[in-house]
Amino acid sequence: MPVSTVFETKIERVSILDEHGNFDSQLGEGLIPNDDAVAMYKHILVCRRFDEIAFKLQRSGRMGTYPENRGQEVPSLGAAYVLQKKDWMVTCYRENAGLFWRGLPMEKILLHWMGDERGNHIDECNVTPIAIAIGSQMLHATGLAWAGKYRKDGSIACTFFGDGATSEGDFHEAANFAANLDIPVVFVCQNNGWAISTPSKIECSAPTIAQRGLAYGMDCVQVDGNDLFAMVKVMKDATANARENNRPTFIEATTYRLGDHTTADDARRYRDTDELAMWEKRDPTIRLRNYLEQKDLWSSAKEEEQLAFAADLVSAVVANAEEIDAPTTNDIFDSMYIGLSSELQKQRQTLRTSSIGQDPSQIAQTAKEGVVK
Amino acid sequence: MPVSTVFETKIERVSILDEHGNFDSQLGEGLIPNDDAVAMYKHILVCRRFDEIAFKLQRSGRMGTYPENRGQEVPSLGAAYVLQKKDWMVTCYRENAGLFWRGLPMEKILLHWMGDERGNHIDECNVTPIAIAIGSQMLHATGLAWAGKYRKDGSIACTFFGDGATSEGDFHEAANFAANLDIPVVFVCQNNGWAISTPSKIECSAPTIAQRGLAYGMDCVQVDGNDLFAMVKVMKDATANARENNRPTFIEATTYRLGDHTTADDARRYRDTDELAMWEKRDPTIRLRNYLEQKDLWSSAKEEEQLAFAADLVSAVVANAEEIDAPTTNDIFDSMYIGLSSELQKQRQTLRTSSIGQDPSQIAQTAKEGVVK
Amino acid sequence: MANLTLVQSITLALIQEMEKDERIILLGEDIGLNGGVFRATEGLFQRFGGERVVDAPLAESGIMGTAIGLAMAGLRPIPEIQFEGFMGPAFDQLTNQAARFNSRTRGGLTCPLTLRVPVGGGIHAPELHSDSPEAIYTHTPGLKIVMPSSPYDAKGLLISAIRDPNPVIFFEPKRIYRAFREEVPEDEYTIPIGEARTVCEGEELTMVSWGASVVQCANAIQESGKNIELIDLRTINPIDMDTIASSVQKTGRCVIVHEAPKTCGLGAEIATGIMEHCFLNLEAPVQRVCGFDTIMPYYKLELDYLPDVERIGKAINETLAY
Amino acid sequence: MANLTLVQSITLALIQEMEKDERIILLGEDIGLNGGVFRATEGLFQRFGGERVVDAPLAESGIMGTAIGLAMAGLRPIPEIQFEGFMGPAFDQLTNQAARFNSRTRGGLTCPLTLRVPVGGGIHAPELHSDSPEAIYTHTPGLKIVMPSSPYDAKGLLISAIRDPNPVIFFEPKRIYRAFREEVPEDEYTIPIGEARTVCEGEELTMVSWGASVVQCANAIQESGKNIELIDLRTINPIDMDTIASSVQKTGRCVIVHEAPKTCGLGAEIATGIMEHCFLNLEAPVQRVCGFDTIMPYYKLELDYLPDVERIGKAINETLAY
Ligand SMILES: Cc1ncc(C[n+]2csc(CCOP(=O)(O)OP(=O)(O)O)c2C)c(N)n1
Ligand SMILES: Cc1ncc(C[n+]2csc(CCOP(=O)(O)OP(=O)(O)O)c2C)c(N)n1
Ligand SMILES: [Mg+2]
Ligand SMILES: [Mg+2]
Repeated sequence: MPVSTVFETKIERVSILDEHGNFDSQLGEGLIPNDDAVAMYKHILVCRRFDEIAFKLQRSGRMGTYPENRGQEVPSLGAAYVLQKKDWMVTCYRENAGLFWRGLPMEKILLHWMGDERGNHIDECNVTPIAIAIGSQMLHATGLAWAGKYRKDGSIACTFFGDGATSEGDFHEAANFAANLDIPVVFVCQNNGWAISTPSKIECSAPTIAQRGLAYGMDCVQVDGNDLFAMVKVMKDATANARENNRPTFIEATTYRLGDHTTADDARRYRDTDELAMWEKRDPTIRLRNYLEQKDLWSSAKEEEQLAFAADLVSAVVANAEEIDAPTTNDIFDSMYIGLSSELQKQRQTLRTSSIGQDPSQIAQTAKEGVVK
Repeated sequence: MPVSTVFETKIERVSILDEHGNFDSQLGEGLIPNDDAVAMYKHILVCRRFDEIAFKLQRSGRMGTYPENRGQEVPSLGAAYVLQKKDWMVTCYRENAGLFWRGLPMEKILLHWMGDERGNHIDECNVTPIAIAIGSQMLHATGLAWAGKYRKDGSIACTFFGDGATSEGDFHEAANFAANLDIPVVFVCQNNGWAISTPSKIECSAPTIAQRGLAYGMDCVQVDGNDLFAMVKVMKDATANARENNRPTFIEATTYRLGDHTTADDARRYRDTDELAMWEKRDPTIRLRNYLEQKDLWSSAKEEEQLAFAADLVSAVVANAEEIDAPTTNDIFDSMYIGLSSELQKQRQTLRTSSIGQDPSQIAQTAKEGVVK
Repeated sequence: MANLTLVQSITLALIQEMEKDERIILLGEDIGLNGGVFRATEGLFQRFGGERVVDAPLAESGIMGTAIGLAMAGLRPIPEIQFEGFMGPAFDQLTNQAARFNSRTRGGLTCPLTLRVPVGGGIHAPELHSDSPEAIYTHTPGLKIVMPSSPYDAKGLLISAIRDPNPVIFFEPKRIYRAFREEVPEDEYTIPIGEARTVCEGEELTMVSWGASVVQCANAIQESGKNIELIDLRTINPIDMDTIASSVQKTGRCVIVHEAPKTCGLGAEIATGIMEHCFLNLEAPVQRVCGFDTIMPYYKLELDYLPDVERIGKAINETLAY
Repeated sequence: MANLTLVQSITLALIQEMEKDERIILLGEDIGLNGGVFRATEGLFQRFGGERVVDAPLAESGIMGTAIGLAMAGLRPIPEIQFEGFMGPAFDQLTNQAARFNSRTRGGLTCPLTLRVPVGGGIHAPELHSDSPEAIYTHTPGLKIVMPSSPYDAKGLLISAIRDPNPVIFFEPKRIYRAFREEVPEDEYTIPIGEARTVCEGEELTMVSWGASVVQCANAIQESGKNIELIDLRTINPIDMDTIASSVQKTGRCVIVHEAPKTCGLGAEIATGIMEHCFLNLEAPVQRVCGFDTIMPYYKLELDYLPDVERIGKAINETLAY
């Protein structure tokens, strides 16, 4: 046989609750108990409020650059809902919804964007801090999951990244290590169509980003990333695959950022308003609210109540973040190493790097006082 | 539709002249004119001799580390046969057969492994020097091909690398740039089963390495890398795809290194003798010689004649390489920059980096002679 | 003449060189329609088209490595890395490939490219947006490194960098991208790579700095009221030791100011160079006012980290009193 | 006690620590069945199994980045990079991630890992197998760096590095992997990170070096017949300036010897440190005998590049005569 087929595959897209309100009961029934669906909807409203206020804090000069999460709440929330406490969640910067669900105090995220490392000191749950260097965090997830496998403690890791991040070599290495060494990681790509101003076709011109995973012989799937049910479904499959078989899965969650890239960006420079309008209709909150209302689980009254609750909650969070004592210059030094070198102790004490300050005994002496070599 | 198929594909393997002597005339007939087939067979015999002698040069202390090419001649040779003069060939270190076919003087390769940069100064043809840093060269190929596209001069690039190299992030970035920016490169992975002692399953656990290319939406194909006809066939398709459509192709050529990784390696530490024995039967020279003999294009007499020719040729090459004047210390400096800084000129002149040598006017003065500040 | 900011002056230099030389091609993240996150390539996509102003995938090694290929093929690529903190993924291609091609091929293949990178702190940016890695690349033979501190120098140095046949890193001190304006000639001019600029002359002490810190130094000198000679390095590799040494031979004292951490920073090299060239002239140890040996902190504390007028002033006083 | 080479001493330290501490896991290219290309992990795969001695894919960033994850999870990974020339692809994970985690999380997440890397020239190896990048990582706050020059120190320093709660680079001078043997105690012992070793005492001049160059220095001192104090840094970051300064305060003269290029090398930092601490004691400028500001040449010329007894001898004489 001169030409034979050595590999054959297809990639599926999972959608359960679509933007037109269609709900696939075969896949979706019983997937998320009603109470949980309500709780998650309420959570998204809180996250929206947080996002809005964070944006305003930046605009009014009370915070630095901030990346709006609006529109992309579902992938990280659906994942966090499925993950267990012992698992690691290794995120980028558009996963507030999942992180808050997991128990990360909301003020930590504000502190981070207020330019304060203490926002990254997280004791509450197994999450890594916001990853600014695009592509850097996935390898950490692979390592964290590897440790769980080594220890046989049943923990896995789930990592999030954007479409742009899949262009980085580190993505490739993280996925390749996981696949070849049988490491239980779930890779969730939030394909929001853009990497700052760069359309995702420049990041990945293949028909799907999901097929990135084929390179590693990994299970891969595309999911409607604005569909909470579908997201939960693929996460359940992926985490089972990780926990039972030590196998990674690659999930492409298609979604959209409804805001600018960050507060330093102006998306109107590069993005069609039509495109934005189309995606506004696919907003995950709309379909989820309709679903809940149809099931009589939600109402306008409840909506108002929750919006008020969210406003209060977020105000309190902002107050917490703003009331924290300013960091001190010592903080620059104190966690540089576990155990400071004598040189760093000197720099910390004197806040000096300059030569003469190095040896105080010499400051007194001056050449003019007649130094002889 | 809750679950829909969003991508479907398969990967084919091309084989024309297999190790049992089967020749697929539908694909193979007229692919390589008889004269060319004979010339390439003769060329491989020269390369084999070169390899043998290079190995001995190392063993007798006349050369540094050398990576044997034996067994892997076909992929680079088949590619070089198809490429045009204006194209770039961007290789690693097991592509002597293709490089020599392309016109690279054989002594250049010896000089390189003799620890002499002059072996990398290549005016004869568009090839880059041996790439020691695994994975580093593919991006250069993408850049070189990009330049051809930008200039519209019809040139493309073809780059070679091993199975191990596909684990490096730079491979991913090179392929991704090529696919997304429509750059005419051909990626040829020589999958020889091993990366030093690491089996290719640790480098890529997917069923094929060819499917690496699916991640980029690239055409990809697997080919019997010990089959000159199949290699020429897939290269013709890939170069046409590049030249006509500016599209990259990923070719996995399955082959085997019959020797150790390099002269510094001992493959018996990690490799089954059975495996080696199996691949010795698949040696590309055996099937090619049989093919030519069946067509009455070759004979034992010709074989002997060519072996003698090869021996003489390689002796002359070795003599050339060994007779070259030793490099001078100045060479370290002269091509550091185009235009030497005054500091480097000083270092070149004095062969000193030391402080006092920096300012000769101060050497004379000594503290003992009574220096006053 | 136009009254331009530093970033405008860079845009002007790019436009003028691109109009003259078809071999120039720009590649980087978001440099196209968006004009770059600092707007340094504003309008270039519209003017020169997508073939010459290329939005690259989000992959710094890819940007650097393909630029090497473009350069070896005879083009004059100008890759951009969005922030110096993201040079990490490009490190291998930059230091082990771009910097070495000419040497390892004994002149057979060259890498005439100019890597543009915004550098330094002080703009209230997130993590990894405020570093000063110039010493690392100065320790890498094969690269030239340039960092202007004024709009005028920016244009002249960028043109020199683009025309230089070697790989050049053009660091852009982002803190002063828009801090002030200066008259910048419309006509082309070059500033030679390798020549420092004496910003002001003085007799009592030499101060050496580069990039955004030059502004801090000038302020500190003014406040001190002392007679200080300020040297703006402009080129970081090769260092213009002649200019520095002549000055210190005259003044006998020197303070070096930079943002990067102290240990193994460029300050050490310059101080040692001064010891080598001016040992018998030195009246006081050379002082380094620079970043601490710590990670650049997030922005709440960044001004504690960066050398400021107060710290520089102290160093002036102590060095003069020595 | 056993009479061991440096590389054997490393293997011994790894075995002993792995037996004690289940959290240790080794990862790197060809470190398993093959025992590493220098055989530093010989027999470990057989002894500890494939779960603890892991052949990694050929991807240095992957090795470094997954090691960070392993460390943050509470394990004690010991990644290996096969040659220092291949640290390039790992640079970003090493300097921007491993080095920063403790600081950026204000102690929330730590990176207790030991990165083993063979370093330096002199073994007739191909390109990128002979470099000395220690200054680059010394300029990177957050890392500790160690480089032994003897079998005895190798074991004690490696154990300290493994037990250190910070990320440590353990550079192994490959030129002296098997150059000589030394008695190495079977029992465990540690050598504190941050303490230099005075190899021999002397009054006329201080010589500072590290790694394989220490051997060259010792030979040069013997040949010179002078009364020279030789300090082996052992730890490169943090530098033990106290030991160096005390010595130079006594001798008034200093020669620093290293393989890396001169400009912005560690020699500059040490020379500047000496000027800072011993300005009034210095009788001659500190000299640097080191690599030229060029790429390390291929092996035909490598001995021209590396500091040797002759060049060191010249520096001794000139410094003493000054
Ligand atoms: C290594 C690196 N390169 C560049 C940047 C600058 N940058 C910040 S966000 C971003 C785009 C990220 O796109 P994507 O991964 O799709 O995530 P998204 O912002 O769309 O969620 C870029 C280029 C960075 N932070 N890190
Ligand atoms: C970046 C880098 N890492 C590690 C090495 C050491 N090394 C040299 S060859 C090799 C294996 C290469 O395997 P592969 O790519 O399959 O090519 P092959 O030797 O099998 O032809 C390794 C690990 C290197 N040269 N470069
Ligand atoms: Mg995106
Ligand atoms: Mg291989």
